[in-house]
Amino acid sequence: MIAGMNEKEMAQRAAAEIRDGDCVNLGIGMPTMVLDFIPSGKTVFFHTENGLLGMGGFAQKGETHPDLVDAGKQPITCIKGASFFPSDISFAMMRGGHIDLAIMGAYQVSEKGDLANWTAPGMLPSIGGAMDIVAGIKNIIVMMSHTTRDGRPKIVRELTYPATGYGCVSMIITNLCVMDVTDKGLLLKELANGVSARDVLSATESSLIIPDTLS
Amino acid sequence: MIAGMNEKEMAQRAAAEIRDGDCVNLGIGMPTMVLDFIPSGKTVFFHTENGLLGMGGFAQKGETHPDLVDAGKQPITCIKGASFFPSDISFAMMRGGHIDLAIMGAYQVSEKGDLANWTAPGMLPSIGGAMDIVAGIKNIIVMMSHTTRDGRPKIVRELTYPATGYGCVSMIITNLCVMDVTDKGLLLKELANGVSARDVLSATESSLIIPDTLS
Amino acid sequence: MLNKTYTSSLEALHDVKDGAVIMFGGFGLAGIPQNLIRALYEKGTKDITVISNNPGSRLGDNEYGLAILFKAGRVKKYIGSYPTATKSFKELYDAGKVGLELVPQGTLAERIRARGAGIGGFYVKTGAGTLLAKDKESRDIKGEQYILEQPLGADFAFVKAYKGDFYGNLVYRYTGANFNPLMAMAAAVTIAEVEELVEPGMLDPNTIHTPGIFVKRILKGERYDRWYE
Amino acid sequence: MLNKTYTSSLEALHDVKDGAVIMFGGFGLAGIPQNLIRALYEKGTKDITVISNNPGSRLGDNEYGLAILFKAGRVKKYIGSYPTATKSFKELYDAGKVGLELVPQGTLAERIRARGAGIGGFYVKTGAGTLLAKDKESRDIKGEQYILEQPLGADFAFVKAYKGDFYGNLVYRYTGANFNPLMAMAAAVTIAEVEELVEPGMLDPNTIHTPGIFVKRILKGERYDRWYE
Repeated sequence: MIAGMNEKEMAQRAAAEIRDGDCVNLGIGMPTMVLDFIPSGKTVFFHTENGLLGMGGFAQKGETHPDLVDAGKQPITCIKGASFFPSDISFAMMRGGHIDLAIMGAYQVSEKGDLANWTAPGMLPSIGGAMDIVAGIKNIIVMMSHTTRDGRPKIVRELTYPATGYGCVSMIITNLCVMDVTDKGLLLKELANGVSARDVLSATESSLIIPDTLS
Repeated sequence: MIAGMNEKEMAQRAAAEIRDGDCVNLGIGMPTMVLDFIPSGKTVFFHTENGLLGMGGFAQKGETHPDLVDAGKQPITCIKGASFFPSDISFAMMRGGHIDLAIMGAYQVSEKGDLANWTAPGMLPSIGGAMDIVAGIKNIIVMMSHTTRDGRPKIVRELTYPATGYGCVSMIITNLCVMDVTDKGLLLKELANGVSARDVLSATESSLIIPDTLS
Repeated sequence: MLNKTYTSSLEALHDVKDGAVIMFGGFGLAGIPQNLIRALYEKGTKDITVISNNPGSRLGDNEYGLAILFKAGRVKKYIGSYPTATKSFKELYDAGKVGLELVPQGTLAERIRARGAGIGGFYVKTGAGTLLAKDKESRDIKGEQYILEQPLGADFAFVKAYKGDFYGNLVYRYTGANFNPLMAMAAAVTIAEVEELVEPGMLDPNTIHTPGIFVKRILKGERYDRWYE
Repeated sequence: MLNKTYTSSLEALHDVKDGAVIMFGGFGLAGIPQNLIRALYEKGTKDITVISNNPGSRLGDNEYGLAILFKAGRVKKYIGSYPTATKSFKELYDAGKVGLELVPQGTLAERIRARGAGIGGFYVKTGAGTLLAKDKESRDIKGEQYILEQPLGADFAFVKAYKGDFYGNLVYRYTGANFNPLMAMAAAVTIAEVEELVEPGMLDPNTIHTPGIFVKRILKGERYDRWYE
């Protein structure tokens, strides 16, 4: 099995999509690692659904507070210029289109940019803020392993898991590659070191648009 | 023309309806005089639609602030335990049924408790918070002169002016009398000094229920 | 001479009956009314419907907050957004012993606010076309699909704030606000526990997050656990 | 190195064009963006649609705030709740020279918030069965009549706060908040004027009323008139 990028490299790649001044929602799990890769000189406001814009890094021992946590319930810090607010305002920021970018995990993404990341057969379903995020934030980057633990493709023709939203994903970053979701289908944009377009194709169920430069 | 109660007496009578701890919205004009008649020992929270619960009296010269006014745009003060909030929360208090009582003026009240107090033929219409108040506050007391300046009845069978709300008024306090709006019609409850039930009847278009004690 | 103060959590719950529908503020363990939850557990109230973002929260091998009510079998139904991380809920759910109404988090917040603000229902894109919209009315608005969501209220709201005064004015801190100010607006009886209870006039009226009008009872919480080092 | 600061009101309005739809915070004269209003007047922008609770306000024999724009014939249409007290509006309206959409005040606030929060529409009892519900869809909810209200947005929102920082975080004072925090959420471009402009970190993050995400430009107001003695 081809390794490609590790999680830190994927987080760094995702961080490169963030512009100066952006407000960015980070999903729980792998996306929180993006916090560590913001180039100095950029002011980025990380949004956490539980009511903070301007999340800092994770809190160290001795600086934690039980009422200061992120969406994954981990103790965090905040930056100068941060603000706290209740849940209705937090989701108004998302639903109302005020957040520039969300970076989140996924179980499956379809070639049309449909997303599944909240439940699967036999699983206790949990939705959290995922449906609100995809309904309101225009730019959604999915960060995930290219295949499941047992090697099945997660980038598929049609979702087989229940959808979180339709046509909502704009970019997919996996350990193998970076793809853009376009009107014409999935466009292979970058390959991880040591990964070929053929490797990506064989690990992907949906069809791909592969530019000459990468084939 | 019979005088009956003056405006201060009417305000005092309205104030007697307020219970300890009540949150009370005061309309602009005559109702603001109610502020002066709260018995000591009662804690009353006066609500003003522009974002204050716990209005105090009018501000004296030297204690005014351009950003501290009541619904009539007059400079006011606030009591200990007051709170300021934006317009959506102010109207959530009304529409959501959290305010105990509103005291407002009227052009007309019908015998079913329908209210008209926002426009009349030939007038530039202005609604302010009146429709929100009557939609959300269960207990509405109207304080008004019993007749128009030219002597026509303001308590009518059917509204001839456009309605603010239907079946929303619970009590009417005029210079002549106090009435309850009941399922059976308007019940004459109290007469002003020197006013007879006959006086009230002749100044009123709608039918009245007059208890033996007052007839 | 109004004073909404109660001297203990248990006393503040005197009229909470079996079968009550109760909203609990908090996200994970941040801003949960931990004293009221413990008192409700001690009181033994059962057949509760719980409305809360999470049904308790896990830290290491232990579960805290609402989890004690689920574990003790006191809850009939849970309405919220994220139960997965709570093992004691999952066990009951897998055994068919507890009902579940799953609501997207933003829609949950907005439905609760709608009840508090006298809104009869509202349209959102969130969830349109998904399993969670199954029995919901949908509507095309300017070429996009929206679904109709209903207001959500309760018999009681248990909320937690950092500071409060005798009139029920509340101030939150950090991410401790979350659902608390919304739930405070949406229940027939809102009971607030606070870390510091002060006299009216001690809180700056410009910084009050929940005006006292929304709060019927207030008390100083008996004990505040800190779960992180 | 984000900084949303502008050095003058006029500069902050550089891209406001004739025909713009603009929301103005304030209630009477409390919390109005008086410097932005003056700058818009100086700029000469015309055919404006004004969304504001009042079209200016009268004190004694003079009218202040938005009244200068109405008097100068710059306004095509007014959307708000209470124009009566403003004589300069009344004259234009009686002459058929300005459009009017009258909206109950609470519905106005909620429609603006709805636009900011991505709500597609909502039901209220306010106004049901009255002239103001004339062309509105109505719906029976649990035996009561509700009407459907639409979100209300704008090209620009001009808001005023007491304090703000370079990121656009805002703090209001007294009854100066009113429509300002709602309008800040509902426009394509929100421009805030403040009495005191400070560096990020100088405002307590727990007491910020409008998070900077809603504000695109911020400036220290040139002059604050006090209208009362």
